[in-house]
Order: sequence, then structure tokens, then C-alpha cells
Amino acid sequence: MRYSVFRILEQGLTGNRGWKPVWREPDPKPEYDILVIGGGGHGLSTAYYLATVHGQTNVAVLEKGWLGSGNVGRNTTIIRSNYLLPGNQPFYEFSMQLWEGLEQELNFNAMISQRGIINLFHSDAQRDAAVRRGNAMVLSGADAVILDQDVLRKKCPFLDFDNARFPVLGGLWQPRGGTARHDAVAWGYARGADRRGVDILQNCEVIGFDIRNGACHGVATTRGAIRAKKVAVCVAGSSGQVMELAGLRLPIESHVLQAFVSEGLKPVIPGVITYGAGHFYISQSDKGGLVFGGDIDGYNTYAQRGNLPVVENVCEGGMALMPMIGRARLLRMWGGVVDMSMDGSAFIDRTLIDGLFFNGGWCYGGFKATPASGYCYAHLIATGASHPVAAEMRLDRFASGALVDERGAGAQPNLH
Amino acid sequence: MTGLERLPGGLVDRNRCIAFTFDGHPYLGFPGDTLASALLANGVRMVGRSFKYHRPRGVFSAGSEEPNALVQLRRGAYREPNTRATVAELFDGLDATSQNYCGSLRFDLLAVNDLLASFLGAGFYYKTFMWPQALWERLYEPVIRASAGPGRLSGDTDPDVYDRGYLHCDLLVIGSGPAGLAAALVAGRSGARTILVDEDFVMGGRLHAETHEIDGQPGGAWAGSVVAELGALENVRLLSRTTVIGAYDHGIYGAVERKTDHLPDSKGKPRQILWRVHSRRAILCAGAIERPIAFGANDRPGVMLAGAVRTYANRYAVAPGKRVGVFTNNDDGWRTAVDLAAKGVEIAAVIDTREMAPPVDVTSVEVRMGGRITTTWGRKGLKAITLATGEKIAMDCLAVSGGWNPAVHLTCHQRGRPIWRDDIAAFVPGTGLPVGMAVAGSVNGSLSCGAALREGHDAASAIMQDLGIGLAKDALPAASDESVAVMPFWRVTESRGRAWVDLQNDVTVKDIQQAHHEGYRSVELLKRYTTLGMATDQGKTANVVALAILAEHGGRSIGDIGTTIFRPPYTPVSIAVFAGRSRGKAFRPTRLTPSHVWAEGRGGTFVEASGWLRARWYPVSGETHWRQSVDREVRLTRSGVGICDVSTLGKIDIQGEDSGTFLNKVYANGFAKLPVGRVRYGLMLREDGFVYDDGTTARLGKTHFVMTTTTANDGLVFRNLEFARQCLWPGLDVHLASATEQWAQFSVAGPRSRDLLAKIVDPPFDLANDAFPLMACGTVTVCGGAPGRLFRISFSGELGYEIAVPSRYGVSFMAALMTAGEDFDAVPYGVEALGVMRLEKGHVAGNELNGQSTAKMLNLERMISRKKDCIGNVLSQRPAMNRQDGLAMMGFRPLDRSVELTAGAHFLAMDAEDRMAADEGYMTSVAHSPELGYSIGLGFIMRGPERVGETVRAWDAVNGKDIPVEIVPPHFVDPQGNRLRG
Amino acid sequence: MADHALTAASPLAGYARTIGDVLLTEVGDYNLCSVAAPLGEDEALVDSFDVPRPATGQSSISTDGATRLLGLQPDQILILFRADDPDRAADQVAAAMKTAAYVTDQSDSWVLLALEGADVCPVLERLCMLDLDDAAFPAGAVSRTVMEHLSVIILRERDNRFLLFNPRSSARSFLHAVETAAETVLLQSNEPVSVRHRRGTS
Amino acid sequence: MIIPHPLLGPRDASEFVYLGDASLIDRPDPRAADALQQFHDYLYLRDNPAGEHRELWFHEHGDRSWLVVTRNTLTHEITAVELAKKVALERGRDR
Repeated sequence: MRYSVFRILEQGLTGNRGWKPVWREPDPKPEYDILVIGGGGHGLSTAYYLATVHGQTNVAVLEKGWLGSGNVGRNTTIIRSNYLLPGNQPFYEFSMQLWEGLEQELNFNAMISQRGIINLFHSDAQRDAAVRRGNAMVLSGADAVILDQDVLRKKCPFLDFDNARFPVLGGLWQPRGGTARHDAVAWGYARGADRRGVDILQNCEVIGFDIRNGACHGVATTRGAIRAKKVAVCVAGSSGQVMELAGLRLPIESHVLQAFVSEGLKPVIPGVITYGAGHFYISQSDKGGLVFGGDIDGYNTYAQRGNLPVVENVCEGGMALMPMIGRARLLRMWGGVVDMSMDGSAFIDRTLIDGLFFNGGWCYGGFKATPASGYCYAHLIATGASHPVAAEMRLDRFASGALVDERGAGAQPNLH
Repeated sequence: MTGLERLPGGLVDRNRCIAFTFDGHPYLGFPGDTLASALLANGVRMVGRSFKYHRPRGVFSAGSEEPNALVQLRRGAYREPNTRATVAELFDGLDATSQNYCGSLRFDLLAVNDLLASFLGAGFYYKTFMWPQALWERLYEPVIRASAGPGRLSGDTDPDVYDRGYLHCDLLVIGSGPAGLAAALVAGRSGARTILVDEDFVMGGRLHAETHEIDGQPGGAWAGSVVAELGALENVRLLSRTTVIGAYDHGIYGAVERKTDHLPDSKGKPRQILWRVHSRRAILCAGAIERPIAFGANDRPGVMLAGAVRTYANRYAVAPGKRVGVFTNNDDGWRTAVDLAAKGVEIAAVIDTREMAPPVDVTSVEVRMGGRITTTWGRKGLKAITLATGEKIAMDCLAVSGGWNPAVHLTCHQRGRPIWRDDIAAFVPGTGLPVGMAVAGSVNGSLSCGAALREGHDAASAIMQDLGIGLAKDALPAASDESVAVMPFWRVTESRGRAWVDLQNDVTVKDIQQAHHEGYRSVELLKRYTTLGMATDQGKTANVVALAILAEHGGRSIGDIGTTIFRPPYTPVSIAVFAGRSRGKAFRPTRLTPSHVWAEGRGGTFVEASGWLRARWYPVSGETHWRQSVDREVRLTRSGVGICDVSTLGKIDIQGEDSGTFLNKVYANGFAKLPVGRVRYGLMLREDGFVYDDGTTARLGKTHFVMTTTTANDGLVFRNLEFARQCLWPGLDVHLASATEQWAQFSVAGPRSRDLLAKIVDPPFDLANDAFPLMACGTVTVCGGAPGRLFRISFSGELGYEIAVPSRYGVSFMAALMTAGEDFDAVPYGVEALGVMRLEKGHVAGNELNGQSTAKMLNLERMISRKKDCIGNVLSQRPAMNRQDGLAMMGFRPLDRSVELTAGAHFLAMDAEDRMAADEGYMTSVAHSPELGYSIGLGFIMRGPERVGETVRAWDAVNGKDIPVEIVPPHFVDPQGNRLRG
Repeated sequence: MADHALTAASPLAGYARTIGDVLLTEVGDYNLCSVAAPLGEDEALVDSFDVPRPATGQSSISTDGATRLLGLQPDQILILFRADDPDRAADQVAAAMKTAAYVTDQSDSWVLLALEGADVCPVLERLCMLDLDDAAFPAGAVSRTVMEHLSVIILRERDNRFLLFNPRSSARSFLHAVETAAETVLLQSNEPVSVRHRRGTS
Repeated sequence: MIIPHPLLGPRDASEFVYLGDASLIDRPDPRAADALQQFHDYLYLRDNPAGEHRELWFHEHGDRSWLVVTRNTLTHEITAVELAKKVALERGRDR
């Protein structure tokens, strides 16, 4: 069923009784060409692009819970392509280009809102780094603008310019950055994949791999065994657990990232703003909630909840940066398990086991990557070759030393 | 009707009246009122508009679960949006306004949404606003955002102050109803360190809202006497106006105490305090929250929860209506009729969905057993209701009870899942409670007063025994076990019109049905698609009704569907309180150098550097631009002598027989053979082989070294050294002590530095070049006996020293150095000049040591001794880190000497396109070199060493620059190093 | 070099102030050295002073009360005393040791602030995450912890007297934090302090 | 979180700095033939279990001890805490 304003009028006048289910709820078939493990944003977009770009429709997406129940359903919705390194920036810019026009392609409004993202800087060294990054962005075809303090005062008068411990000197602005309605992205991809014949199997948890003489032939699930020519894992925070079932160790740790939303408020935050002297970033949803977050708790965990010190740390950053939010009330705080890699960058790669592919290590930044991650993963699965913009997202980069370490923090996941 | 005409009884203080305003109209109330009770007492029924359809709404509940009565309190920077009138204490001059309308509360233009409701059903916005694409940003989204809300921030800095603190206790009792009071009484009398917390401003919970009797006295009176006893106990702390917002790991609870929200003005006192409560045990006595029944037009002002209506009558002596009806599926609802009738309020009718004999005999009251309300009447306030039978009954207030939901929220904060109990048709705490938490009373599904007392008493007794705290024997208070029988009834199927489930977000029964039909069947998907339970009340009254409707359609049981996940905070909390005092300048501590006071006196400007404030430059009269000051400081240092406070560099005292061996392991280059009295530059790698830090380390004695680190890495290096010492090589005799704060250290640099120091360092110490050559160090006395340490090292490239004295002499010593330097025109220089000189000399600093650099990139790979093991040695040999065509640090100067270079520019071949593939590296640092008279830079570029003399573009698009630069060796000044050896 | 004779300055210039009934004073005129024994010779530290070696988390004081040993970390102790010559504190300690020991003078590394008074615990409640209940943190107890983002050593000298050690460079921020806490609790409280000063929560 | 320190008793986790898998104590022999492979696995392929995890914490704002904490990554329950130095010696680390 195609969505449009006319459809809404028609349905409205007929008591909204004619809406069709957005996706089927099929039973697993005994065999598929390709299994995508993980019904989150990346898994669903992978299935979508397998179907649309590569004509692969004998595909199933296996989700252990409900569709979109992973990080795509609990992130802070930011989309941006303001990375630094050649191993990352072209990929994220490609992702940004896919975001632009995604809703029309999916016929699903994901409220993609390009109201800009500003990374503030507070010292000369930070400005130098911002300039270096901004130029890398422009080299990759992205947009980047260095804002000085005067311009910022006009754009964001609510920032603490005059009584700050770490004065705001300026910011790196990407006008095309912004936010998207995270759940809708998952639903849109799911609907798109489903319409093209992809089976989305909810409540279907993988409990084992069928690996014989170095090749993967399928999986065992809570809904029975399923054979497949290719199996593509895409499970973010659960990467360690799932790949362990295949006997593989990963350069990944699972950590919890907390996120926060305030009560609904009339618009007050222009776009996305990131603090450079503390752990705090914020945007405002179309519904009016201030959506913000900060740093991960910093210890290995699979519990989707964090602790108070980080909550305080994040709010300290917020109050230091924009003390006008003090009287806004924090409505809800939650945690998501993120797959922190050893250099802070992701993997889209094949594994040592034939027919078994891996996509993960997105740290706390996976949402913005959703379109390109699925596109490039589908490309790798279908063609067997890495997509050019994802060529450096290899699992063997730690052996070669070709790291993609944006922060220069080294092999310490909780510092990335 | 004025707010002063009240029913008999209640907890309001009639001796004084309080004047307040709502939407500008003056009203009167009493101390002890909430804004909601006072408004009801004044006959104000419509207090707000719903979020989506802008429907008129009135007070619905009497507690923090309120979905409707959201108002804006106070004015200007003190404005406080989305405040629940039901928990806002009345104070003199309280100034409240309604919110979320366009026009006025009574005439809201956006009420047009209500007429378009059939086009604005669940998730409609996911299905439209997509064409044309361009219109989304320009038209659709701005319109949608304009209707965001409901409340509005002032946009000004929050003028209030907030605080945080820590509490420790044996037992934390959450909630002061019958269960909580009974529990606290046991713990308190046992001598346990006890904290009793309640979100209300009066302790006692529903004992003040009901007419129970305990030990022969009214429940409220009993509560008062218990609170008085507890208040007198040394070991008990009572925190009212305090909400426990979250249950965190290992018995830590977050609690927010509202200190001044009930006062006209906080007068500089903390408005709120965030308490981190460290508890050995906790008992949750959070009670239960009543739920409504879904039926047509059940959202009109005047439709309220039955328990709330009782609360207003019994506690606030307010009759929410002149003619009150009751709609219930349980016995508890009947008590509303009984209590109000007893206070002389006219009861229109009691409509009970159950087909049975009336559980209570209320004479002279119309009763409709098996009755169902299909719709209600009254545009801006309830006027009448219609039953399925077609009978229409006039009333201005309808008290609805669909049963009670235990407030299990805190039991789920660590992923505990509640379980469904058919006998009370409600979720009760299930498995996975926070460790150390017990539950008692209504929250445990024991809804009667007597059961609550019993459970609170027993739970506390058990915990006292567990903790081995002497138990004071005391009798269990006696109270009635009133009937709470309930027959599940969720929605009136005969209702044709919209029946509300989530009042604030305008989610109706139809929306839930549609979402389910469209495939959003998981309760989590339902919530996300319809926004059910996502409003400021987090669905406290709505969620279970929605689950029931979902269950009905999915043919599943409510228990199987389960709830959505409860998350902190229990009720919304101001963001500011989480930050406490860490705001503004106090956001983080400020570190001052030992000579800071001197530098202030000298008029220095300061700059933040890793937590320190460092002198940046010292302007003198006539200088109008910072460059003039910096250039002068550099010139005078290079021509005479300059002095700079470098105390911020990390200093780590390393002692022990194996100190040399230890340094060999933590530094890439060798130190074991460093002679006593000598200094060596050290390069420190991470275990992954990348450069971590650098600095000089001096050997003061056979078993004594002093390591210096960069300012930024002081603490980090110390931590890593402790790791190496304790975890990697625990057999070494080596001990660490931070000496960063102990020593005030100054760089004395320039051709006249030796002459200056000759006047400072006490004889007979010999400063002559051969006696104290480059890289020498020694212990000295200065200025007539003060202890000092002298190092012949130079960051500037000039003849230079660093000299250290105990920090207490810092200011005095800086002055002494300046006095001694007068004859040589000594100049104090700041970090800018320091940076210029290090760059002229080609020394690396933070911008080059950014964690992404290898030793090879810095042309330092020869420093990694392959003869010995050291942290990072092995992995530094990985192929990609040693590519011949990799980046290397070089110097750069503009072909046109008049232009200024910029750091962050990328290097592109002269003829290359502006594409990432053409990227050859980037400029790390730039400065204007007074020595050379033009702008110079350091940067990383591919195959640097082989490209000396080549011209590339320093491409800086974000600054609109594209500058041809020549690649040169990174040493601009005195490359042979003759000066520093001089 | 008499013309350049150096004068010592304490980080808070001898600050002293009474807030409510709590007296805040900067403690000057002391010396502080860390001492570690060569590996395996830990016992050597024990008999070098007429003070029993404190366990980590405890302190011990000499009979004359002039020397206090702080057990701050497992293989190192801090000695708080008054040196005959402040410029030679480390030498004095080394000389006092019966065996070789590794001594580091830290006399200038800290600012010491004493808080004394009946309501000192309610003040510290706003700063210190440690349980300062008499039973949990009795007189003589010592520990490093965090207060307002600062790494602070807290020593309970007597029931109502605490000594706080903060790194010297952040002395002003530290004082601001302590003063604010004291003013908030003692000058601006809504109810009598006594109500909140309870074994139960102090 | 509260970490029961073997010397100091229960201490708030915010006094500590987290490093990770306790196997970081077992630094490989740099002279081994396959040292590069061993160091790669040592540094990059750490345990990441959903369940009991032995991990290193540094009591930075405390007694400066490195601790080996045994903690369940699903429940955060802490079942054992040891001084890392002791553990290291037991695992044969020396000089």
C-alpha cells in the first residue's frame, strides 16, 4: 500500500479501516540464499539493498526480539558526515547522500531533518583539529563551515559565552547534518524489504551456526534450523556473543551508552550541538523533547542501563554549555549496548569462515551509518568485493597496523 | 464559588489564606493546598489543552501521575514549563499559566486539529509530508515543530542554584504510606540508620486521602504521630518533598529533594538537591496508581480518577463537583461515593460495570450495576453522561476507577519484569528486583490498609534480622482489611466516539487498534508508533489499559504481552540538579601555576591548558596586537634571556634499585645506562606502537630518576607507569610519586641565561659549559640556600636551562629571576612564544603527538631500541606503520613570504584535484617566525624527507586559502644546534 | 645572594574563616613526605619511627603527637610532621629511617584545609562520597577520594575535625567548593542544622 | 556501582578508572617467534563475555592500586576483587 496525503484523506473519510499491515509475519523457510542476522537498522537496510540493488530477494532477516529493538530504537538520532580519516569520511558522506532522498525512495517519512550540526571548539589546538577535519570533509564532497564566536553568538545566543570555564571559541558546522526519526528508519527499510519478498522473522534468535569444513551453511534458531548459502551477521552490541557461536573472537567490547530525553518543549535548540570541553551533545525532536547524551559508562556490560555518575557528567556538560536548559525536566534515561571497537571504527568484512560475513564495531555512532552500512554490506555479500568507501573497514587492520583511529586513543575502546 | 468554601475536615490550614493567580486571574487558597486542589476549590475546571488535538482538559488525578493539568509556573528566567498542578504546592503569589494553545486557553485556534482528528490518526506523519521533498524543511517540518511542546523554556540561564550530596544508610524506605511508616518504625526503633523518603510534602501517603482507622484513631492522625516519633530518633532521617528517581547498581539510589519549589523565592538556597543514597537495603512502599476506564469522550474536564476525587474531598476538603457520579469496576470506587456523601456532596449515581448486588449499601443514591458509560457531554466541562441503556444522567464530575496498578517502576530499573496477577487484575513486582530491594504494601499488590501495615512491618523486621541489627519488639498496628474486589473492565465496547487511553498524547482506543492492525504488535512498537505512554506522565495511568486493548486484539493475555520497560527517572527531574554546582566557572577545577600571582601582577593574559591557566603572553604598553607581544618575547629571548613558568609539565619521582630497568621498559629508548647527573629525551609508546608521550628524564642518583611528561598526559602516564609497575613487572624494585605540584619549574633560555643563573645559583656550583654541559642536571641551592634542581635542557633551541624550586617559593623565585635578569633585559615569556620557538626549532608538541603518530612519522624511529623490550616495541613494527611512502613530519614555508599559513590545511600536489584521493597530509602547527620574518609550519606529508624543496599546496577550503608552500626540513633555526651547546 | 632571598607563600595565604559553627583554616607550617621501602623490606618502615605502621586507610600518630603516618597506599606511607629545616624535610626523614628508603618530599604538593565543628559532617555530606559515620570512618581514618572533580585526601583527626589535602595548584577551586558547601548548609539551610546532623546520615 | 576494595572496603566506582580484560596482565614474550601475532591477540582480541568477566580497575582517586574485579556483565554483580599486583605475581610475572 503506497502512502500519500490522498491515502490519508481516503482512509480518514472511511474510518481508517483500510490500512494494510506494514510487513508480513511469515514463518521461516528451511533455506534462503542469504540470512541477515539482526533486525536492526543495519540488518534491515542490508536486506533492503540486497533486494533493490542486487536483486537478491530470497533473503531472511533474523531478529531475536521485535523489529528495530536494538540500537536503532534507542539512539539519539543524529546523522552527520563530519569524520576525519580517509577510512571513514567518504563512507559517512556516502551515507549522508543516501539519507537525502531516502524517504521518497522508501515512501516512508523518517522525518530526516537537516538542520545542521555544530562541533564546538574551545582552544587553538581544537580549532586546528576542526580545520583539519573540515577540510577532510570538503575533500570527501561534504559541506563544512568554520564558525567564529561572533557568528555563533547569533546562531546560538543561549550558549554560555561569558561565564564559561572553557570559553567557546567557535565551531565546525555541517549544515547538512541533522537528525532522523530513528524508529521510522527501521520501519521504512523493513517495509521496503518486505514488499520485495524479504522475510523478516521476529522473535527468531540464532543459537548456533552450521559450520562444516571452514564454511558456514546455515544457522540454528529458536524457530528451527535454517540453511543458507551466505550468512551475514549484523548484531551491534551482541557481536561478541553471536560470533562466539561461530568460534570467532573480535576486536570489540560491549559497553553501555546512555541517552536522555526531556519533557516536550517548544523549539529552542536549532540543530545538533556538540560540546568540545565535556561529554555532551544535544538536539531537539520534532515532538519537542531535548534529546541528549554524552560518553559511554566505560566498563564492559550487556545490561541496557547505566549508572548515575555518567548521568551527572552529561548534565554538567549541558549546564556548562547552555545553562538555559536547567529548568527543563529530564523525562527518561536509557541505555543501549554498543559494540566498541579497538580503534573506534567499524568493520564490514568477510570472516575466516567461508560464507560468513561480519558487520559491526559501530561504537556509539551506528545510526548515521545505517544506509551506507546496509548498502556496502549488501555490496560485499552480493559481489564478494568490498565497496570502495568501506575498503578500510577490515578485520585484519590491527594485524597490518592500518588503523582507523579518529581520536588517536589507541587500543582502548572506552576512550573512543 | 471562592476557594475558601470547603468541605469539613482536611489538612488545609484555614487560619491563613494564600493569594495566587492562574492565567492572570486572582484566586484564593489555603496552606496545604496544591495548585490543583485550589483551582478545583475555585471552580476552575479547564486547566489545559491536550497535546495533539488541543482538547479542553481538567485535573485528572491528585498526584505525580497527572497527565492533564500541566501548567507553567513563575515568570522570566524562573519560568518552569510542564509543571503538574497536582503536585505544585500553593504559595503566596504563585503565578501559573496554562500552556499549549494558540490564542487563549478557552479559544484555541489549534483546536481545529480536533476536527481533523480522523486524518491525524496513529502515525499519520510517517505516511505523508514527503512530496515535494523540498517542502519538508521549508514548510512541513516548521509547522510540525511549531506545534511541539507543550511547555516553553525561558531561554535564559537558570538563575537558581542546585546542590548534590551523599547519604548512607542501613535501610532506605521509599514511600511513607502505611507500609512505609510501619517499616520505618521497625527500623527506627531497632536503631538502624534509616532514611524515609516521600515525594509528597506531607508524610502519610493515602492515609490522608482515605478514612481508614489505625489503632482506633484516624489514619492521618496515626501517620502524624508516627512521623513525630521517627523525627525524634537520632538514627532516622526524614526526607519529604523527595522523589527516589532511580535504582542503580549495588544499592545506590538517586533521590531529588525539592528544597524551595514550595516557596515564593529560593533566596539563593539550593532549589533542589540530588542525593546519592548508598543503602545496604531498601524497602519500596511506593503504593499504587489508579487507572481509568476507556469510554467515549472520557477526557472532558470533570472526568477524574475516583481515588483522586476522594483525595480532594478528604485531604483538601474540596468537592471537585457539585453533583458527582462514580464509574467503577471495583469495590474501592464505591468509597468515593461513601466519603463524598458523608461530607454532604450530592452523588448523581454509582455506575458499576459488574453484574452483581451493590457491594455497599449507600441509601438514597442511584445505582446502576452492570452499567456502561458510552459517552459524555459538556464542551469545556462535564455536564452529563449517557449509559449504554440510553439513560442520560446529569453530573459535573465523574469519578472513574478501573482498578489500581502497583507502582512497580523502581523494581524494574535493573531490568526486572513485573508479573500479572489475575486476582487484582494488575502487574506486581516480578523477578530481577534490584539487589537488596524488598517491596511492601500496595506496590506488592496488597491493596488494603491492614495488609500494607503488616507487610511493611514484616519486611523491615526481616531485614533487621538479616543485617543483625537488634530488633525492638513492637506490636503491629491494627487496621481494617477493607474490600478491594475488582472485576477487570477496560473499555466500553458500545462507545462509538473516540475513547481516550493516553490523555496527554491523545492516543485513543482506535489508534491502538489501528497500530495493531498495521503490524506494530509488540508493545514496544505500539508505544513507538502511537506515542502511547511517551508523554510527561510516561503513561502512568494509561499503559495497562492499552495493554489490555492490545491483548484483546492479539488474542493474548496481558501478562504475556508484558509492559514496556520502566526507566529512570520515576518522575521528571530538572536537568540542572544533576549538575549540582558544576556549572559556569566551577564546571571543572582550575589549576594555577606556582608563579600565577606574579604573572597576574605583570598583566599577563592567560590561556587554558589541560586544566591549567598558563601565562600566554605579557603585553607591554604600546602593544596593540598579541603578535607584537609574542614576537618581542621571542626576539628578546633569542637575543638575551627569557623566563617561562613550565611547572605544568608532569613530574614523576621514580626511585628504586630497578628504576633504570623500569625506564627501559616504559621508554622506547634506553635509560638504564644514563649516568647520574645527566638528562635524556625519552620517547614513550603505547603498547600498540604509536607515540604516546615524550619528555626528558633526569638521573639525580643511582636509584633516583625524575621523569617529565607533557602537561596533558601527566596523570595518564602516572597511571600507565603504575600499571607497568604493579601488573607487568611487579618484581622490580621501583616506586612512584608524583612531583608535579611539588616543584615550581622555570625555563631560563637565551644566550644570557648562564649569566643570569650565575646570580641565582649559589656557589660553588660551576655553570661553565664543560662543567655543566648540555643535558647535564644537578641538585643545587639557590638564592642563598633554598633547594633547587637544575637541568641543562632547551625547548627553544637557545642555550637554556630549566631550574626548579619548591612550589612555595614559586612567586618569589620568579621575581628573583627577573631581578637577576635586569642587567640582561630578561623578559618573561608565555606559552605562545614558547610555541613559536619550539616550532622554529622543529620540536614536536601536542598537535604532532595526537595519538595518530608513529615514531617514523616523527622521524624518530631510530630512537626505538630494538636491542631491548619496551612497551610498544613489537607492535610498532607492523608493516602499515613503517611504509616508506607514509607520512613524515616536515617543515613548510610559503612561496609568497607575506602570507600566513594555517594549521589544519591539507597538502595537495600543485596540479591535483580537490579530492580525498589526492590528500597527501596536513599542516599540524603554524607560527609567525620573528627570526625568519615569515610564517612557518610543521606538518605531516607523504614521503616527506625525499621531497625537500618540492612545492605543494596548503589547501584550507574552510578558511578559503590555497597556499603554495615549499617542503623544508623541520628545523628552521640553528639546525646544527650550535646555540644550545654554546 | 641575600638580595634574592626567597620567601615562602602558602597556597591560600593562611586562610581562616568561621562559617556557622564550622571553622575552616588553612594548615601551614607542616611537612609531608612519602616513604617507600625497598622491595621486600616493607617491615623496615615499621620500626623506623616510634609510630606503629598504619594499615592502608588508617593513620597512626606518635606519642608526642608530632608525627602522623598516613597509610594511603599499600607500599607507601605519607609522613605528616614538622621538619627542623623545611628545606631539608626529605633528608630528615631519610636520616630517621633505620634502613635505606625512598623518600619524596611532598610538602609543597598540597594545600591543607582543616574543617572543625559540630556540623562538619553535614557540610562534608555535600562534598564527600565516603561514609563518614563514626563507625565507618573513625578518628584516625584517612583516604583519598573525589570531591567536586578534585582528588582529595581526607583525614579524620578527631570526631569533629577533618583535614583535607588537595593538590596545591587547584587550591582556589578547592576552597571555593568547600566554602560553598559550608555556606549552603550552614548559612542557608531551611531547617535547623541539628535536624539534619544525625548519626543516621552523617 | 560499588567496588568492594580488598584493603579499603566498599568504594564508589567513580573513584576508579576502568581498563578492561584482566588478561592485559599476561603480556606476551617479545622474544617469541610469533611475538607480533601474540601481541596482536593480547592487545586486540580481549574477552568480552556476557556473564562473569575478570577486569582491571585502577583506584586513581584512592590508594592507587590496580585491582582485578570479577564482575558479571549482565547483572553487574561483583563476586571477587583482588590486588592486581598479587594476581600478576601469581601468574608468574616478575621483572
